Amino acid sequence: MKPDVLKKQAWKSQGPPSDKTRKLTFIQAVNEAIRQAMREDPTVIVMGEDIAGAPGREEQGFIDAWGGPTRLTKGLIQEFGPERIRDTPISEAGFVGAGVGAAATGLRPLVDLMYAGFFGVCADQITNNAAKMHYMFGGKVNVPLTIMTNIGAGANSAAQHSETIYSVFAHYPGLKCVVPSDPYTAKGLFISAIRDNDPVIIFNHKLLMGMRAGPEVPEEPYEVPIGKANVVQEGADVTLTGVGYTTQICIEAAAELSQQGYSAEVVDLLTVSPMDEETVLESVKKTRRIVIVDEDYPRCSFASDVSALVAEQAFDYLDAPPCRVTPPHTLVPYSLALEPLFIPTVERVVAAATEVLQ
Amino acid sequence: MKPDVLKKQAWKSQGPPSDKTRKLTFIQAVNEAIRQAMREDPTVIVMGEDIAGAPGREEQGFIDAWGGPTRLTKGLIQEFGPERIRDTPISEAGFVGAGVGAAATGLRPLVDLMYAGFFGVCADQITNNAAKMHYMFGGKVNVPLTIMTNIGAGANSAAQHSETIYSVFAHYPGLKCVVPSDPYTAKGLFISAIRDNDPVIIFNHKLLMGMRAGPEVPEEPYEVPIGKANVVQEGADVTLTGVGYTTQICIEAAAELSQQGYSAEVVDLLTVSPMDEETVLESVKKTRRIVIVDEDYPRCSFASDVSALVAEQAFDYLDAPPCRVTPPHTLVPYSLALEPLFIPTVERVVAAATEVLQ
Amino acid sequence: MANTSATLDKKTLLWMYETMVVIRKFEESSKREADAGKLRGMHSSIGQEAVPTGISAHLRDDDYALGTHRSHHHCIAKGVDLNEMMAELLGKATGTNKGKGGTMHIADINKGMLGANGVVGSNIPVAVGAALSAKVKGNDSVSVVYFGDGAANQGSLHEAMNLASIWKLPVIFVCENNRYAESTPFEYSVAGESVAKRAEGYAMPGVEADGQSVLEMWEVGKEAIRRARAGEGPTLIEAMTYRYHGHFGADDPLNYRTQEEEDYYEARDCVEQLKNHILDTGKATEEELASLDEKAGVSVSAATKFADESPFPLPEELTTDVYVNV
Amino acid sequence: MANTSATLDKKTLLWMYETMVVIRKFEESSKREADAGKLRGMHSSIGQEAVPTGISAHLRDDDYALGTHRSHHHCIAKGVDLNEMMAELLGKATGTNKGKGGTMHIADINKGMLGANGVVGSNIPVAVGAALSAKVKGNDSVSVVYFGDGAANQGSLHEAMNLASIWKLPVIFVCENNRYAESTPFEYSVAGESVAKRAEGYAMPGVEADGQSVLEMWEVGKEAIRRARAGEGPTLIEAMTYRYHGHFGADDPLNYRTQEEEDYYEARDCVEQLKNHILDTGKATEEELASLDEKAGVSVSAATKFADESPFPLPEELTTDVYVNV
Ligand SMILES: Cc1ncc(C[n+]2csc(CCOP(=O)(O)OP(=O)(O)O)c2C)c(N)n1
Ligand SMILES: Cc1ncc(C[n+]2csc(CCOP(=O)(O)OP(=O)(O)O)c2C)c(N)n1
Ligand SMILES: [Mg+2]
Ligand SMILES: [Mg+2]
Repeated sequence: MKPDVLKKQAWKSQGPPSDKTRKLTFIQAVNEAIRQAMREDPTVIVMGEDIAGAPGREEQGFIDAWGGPTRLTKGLIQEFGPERIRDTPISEAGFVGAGVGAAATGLRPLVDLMYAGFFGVCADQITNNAAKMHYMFGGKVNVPLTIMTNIGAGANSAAQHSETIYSVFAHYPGLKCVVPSDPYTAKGLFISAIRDNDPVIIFNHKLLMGMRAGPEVPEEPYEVPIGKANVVQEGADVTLTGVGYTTQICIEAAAELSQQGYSAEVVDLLTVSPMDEETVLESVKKTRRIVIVDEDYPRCSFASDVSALVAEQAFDYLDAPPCRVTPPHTLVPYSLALEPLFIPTVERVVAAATEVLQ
Repeated sequence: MKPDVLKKQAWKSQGPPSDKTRKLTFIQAVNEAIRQAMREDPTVIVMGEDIAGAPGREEQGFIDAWGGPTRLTKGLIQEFGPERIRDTPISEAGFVGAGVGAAATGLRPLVDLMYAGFFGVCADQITNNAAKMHYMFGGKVNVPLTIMTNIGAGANSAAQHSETIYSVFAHYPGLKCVVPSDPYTAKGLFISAIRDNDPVIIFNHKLLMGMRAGPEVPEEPYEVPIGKANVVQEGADVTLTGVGYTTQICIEAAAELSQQGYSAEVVDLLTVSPMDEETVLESVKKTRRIVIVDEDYPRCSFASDVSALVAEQAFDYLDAPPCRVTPPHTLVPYSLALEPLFIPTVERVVAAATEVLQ
Repeated sequence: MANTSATLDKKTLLWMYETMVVIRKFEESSKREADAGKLRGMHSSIGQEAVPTGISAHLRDDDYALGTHRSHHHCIAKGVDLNEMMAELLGKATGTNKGKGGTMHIADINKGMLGANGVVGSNIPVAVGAALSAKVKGNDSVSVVYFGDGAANQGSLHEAMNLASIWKLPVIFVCENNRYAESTPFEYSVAGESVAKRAEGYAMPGVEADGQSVLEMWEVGKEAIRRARAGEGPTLIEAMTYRYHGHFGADDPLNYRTQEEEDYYEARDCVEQLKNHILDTGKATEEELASLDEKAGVSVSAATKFADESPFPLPEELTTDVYVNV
Repeated sequence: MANTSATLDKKTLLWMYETMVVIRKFEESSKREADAGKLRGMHSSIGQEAVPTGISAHLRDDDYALGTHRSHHHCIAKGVDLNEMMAELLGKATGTNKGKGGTMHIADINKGMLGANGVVGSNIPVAVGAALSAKVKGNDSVSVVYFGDGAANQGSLHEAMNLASIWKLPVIFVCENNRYAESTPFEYSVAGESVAKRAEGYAMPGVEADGQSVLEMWEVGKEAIRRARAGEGPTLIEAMTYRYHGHFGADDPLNYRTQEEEDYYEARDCVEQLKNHILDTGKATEEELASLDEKAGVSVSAATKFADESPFPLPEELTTDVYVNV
């Protein structure tokens, strides 16, 4: 999976496509992305539980009661109506499967899977149909399906509602997986994903939802390319890689490290599959050290992939073994006293970096 | 996940527990394991589609029509009856879930999931209930559930019926995953799994089913410990790790390498989760080179884990970067002309070993 | 539905009254704790007290109950200790689950509470397994699984009903139809607008019951559990009920339902109804009931105090209980 | 079921006859190829020809059909090219799927064949999505999904029926009840022993039909497809049929069913029945039918020859088509 020439160009260096930029929250940025994608293409529809809310009660004066479990789709039903903003029963296998079928027959469905852990009830549709149809059918059918889902611990929701399991999806050839790290990348990745002709899953971390930081968000639609990592911050001594929320952890850790006199390069991986191997390898060949920060479970994970990639393809450049900062091989605990110990923290990243820098 | 003292003892060195050993096929060995486990413990039951066959037709003279899709359970219903050998409808979420509930309330169910890819329709029961109940319930409920399932390409069954996706299961804390490589390990791992108090998934490779090779199989019940790899063959120049079917590939590759004058150590990993890190590290610290052979998809995989482990914890011992021999990031093709290109072969392993040996 | 309340003895009536009052007070207290920031993600069961209470009146400790994300009432009705429950909500080491599960996962195997479950529909097959255990072991325990009207559209229900029916397992499927799944009205999401009616396709009785009447719940529960214990197979009960609060703390239900509708259901409040029935039939006096109210208040306060004062789990608990044996 | 065969024109009757004969000969040929080791894992549809034939008589290329592991008959009835189908079975580059999918995954979007599918029950929600496409785009295409009696116990069917019903989607759910799922008899696995009856719980018509009578399949198909095109919503059809062979090549069905039962169904063979009907009603002569038999034989032989002589895919095809764009 070599990134092609196009992907080699750092997309950030092209600059924002407009001067009309605003500080939006992550939610606002996503909402705008979906709205614009729906305006530009009438085949885009959205499905999910409570993505509008109070379905069927327009006559009683109720509409858009929820606007999505995390309000990502708020206000869309007023513009696009219930045919395109479609509330579903709690039948994920049913409506994700319907998303696959709709995608294979000319629509571009965006389907909301409330939490990534609910993958369990619709895994067949994602892994056996969405991921495989294009290949099994000899390339003759496309499945331009986008799934958006919530990930992450930090809200005391316990083991079933706090998973960050993009590694599972990335395991399957045929799926693309992207993880926005701020409002800017969220808008761009949503637009790229919806326009993409392959099934793409977008993983939104709970803790980023209210976030307003990062680059300002241009008004018009723009793409953040799928398959391309972003060097958020250049550095010379050590590479810190983050995904989604952990990119923010890495940025903070880099600031602390700089106070200790170390120059850390922060790579925001952004796409879990296909992985941008080149950007990671280039960075680590320069810094000769890497700390991989990820909130997903450690076994058979994206973090393992990055570590293995660097070990295998930049072996001679490394001054220290690759180092992963992930949760331990455990589930997400409920207690306020335990949950913070699960999530990678700035302190743990700084400590790991300091160690590889010895 | 450090292997404890017990696991450190190489179980093979204890020798077979009996002189009464036979050349059994993989199927026979598994069948015997299940039979013995059921004899020794009346709470062991088996559930699955067609595990006996012709259910409800005893009166018409039909019984045990199939004995399991791969005949692993043939003849058991005659001894244990339909209460304990329970044919199911095609409702994997239903009967795997029932397995979880039965396990949590005092039975030791062995549930057959015909192919690992059917995980899709019952993933919720495995990942959200089986894997999590013990933890979420504060350690107060055990789930001694065993799932057996088929993996592997090589039978022209195309993308949905040929997957080797143990990496997905190993990703989830709370699950144990074992992969027998021959009749001897099959019998021992089945007995260990059924007796184990955690949920264990046993992955049986299609191509091993008729196999009669490997150590002879003792008559009485014995355990192959979960969490322990086995050094099948000692060597000095390079470590080859295999899992299940690829262990056989490694053994053959080692023979070829020896003809070329290289001494390869073959490690049969046997347990995918929890991984026996120690045995791998010991071996690689000795040979200073490793080729990791695995048929699962390469991304976020067990092979990545082994590579990352070695890179991170044996960095200073390595004379060459770790090397993985896996399928490319693609699905399993149907055509007789393509499928053999998917599976790791002896030639590819020998080539990889030769390269790291340069 | 024949009203057999006349046949109900005082003890049962008062147990049901007290149980419902305890549930309500527990939920009021847990809401206060949530509002104070001590827990998050709580789904209040206020309004639905009668459903598990009427059913649980027939259950023993060696019967199983399985719940949902909204399960405090199921747990209390099944006899789970209030102190341990409240401690669990606050993530304390003394909680039912040692603080690891929280509000959506309360379990107490000794009381037969096999766990609440945060994945909608997920527990339904698990309940079939508990019933299978009873059958294989040859005892007469039964398994009750609660789920919402929203959960009725999960495939797991249908697989489970089919399995339980062909194997004649002692399962009671109890749908708490509170008319909403989050903001999604029942009449939108459930084709045919009846969960009970679906039972017929699986050759099992499907009974619709007034979930605001604990007497009616007691009645339908009695027959379903009798059937199950007698080896006659499963029953599906659709209990028509209502949640008074939003789906979770921050949800304002008036965004999707009317004040009139809320008033209608509150006017038929299950606790009030039972109170009136007891007083009308002279089974107990105002004072007796008031003393039960007070007793309930005392136990809930004590539970809250116990929870507040309990220690948090130690850091090493993060990685214990992942496996029984490593 | 009113027998309207009298109203059926000769053209339709002969198309159905020819289609069924082609299916049978195709399956005989593919079995020979399988016996010769050129393909594995084939599930023969012999005996079930009438089901998709009667339905497909009402379908257009822009209608969708979705199948199962046993789907050669669905594909042929939907008009998929025989040459490309047989080439696909042999894993050739000229196959419908370029040799990548094989017997369980034949698809041809131009003919509306949206794919066979090897996971039992998996295609049912996908069919709902195809119907949703039609609805959103505002055309009158319909979506037909075939599945077995065994698949009826997958939760996906129930989720899909509910969705299709509440959204009034143009889906026709066709259960091919051939009485067995592998070796598991229908009467063991399906509680209530009727798939059609389950439709009622989802507020849609559930029709049981004689799947050995193509005339009856034509009849029930006509009404279901009319309903769907008219926006009146989905229908569930349970077609009672029989597979003559084992579940797959190596399976001996006499391990789980009687010779009498086989004889009973073979005596009611769908091809023979239609033949007799055509001759009895004088819609065509023996000679006309014989010439269709021969024509079918010729096309199947040609397809087999085409497949045999076609090249295998090139090695690089292993990794193409994983993504549309990388
Ligand atoms: C599989 C799954 N999908 C979605 C959710 C999110 N969710 C939690 S509760 C809920 C509504 C459940 O409605 P219902 O079953 O009627 O129960 P109620 O909340 O009314 O008690 C939803 C959609 C979930 N927890 N699990
Ligand atoms: C989810 C799933 N479970 C099990 C299987 C294995 N399997 C393949 S066909 C089959 C029987 C299907 O029976 P039915 O639906 O009646 O179709 P039929 O074979 O009779 O046409 C089974 C169990 C599968 N392919 N997918
Ligand atoms: Mg509800
Ligand atoms: Mg069948």
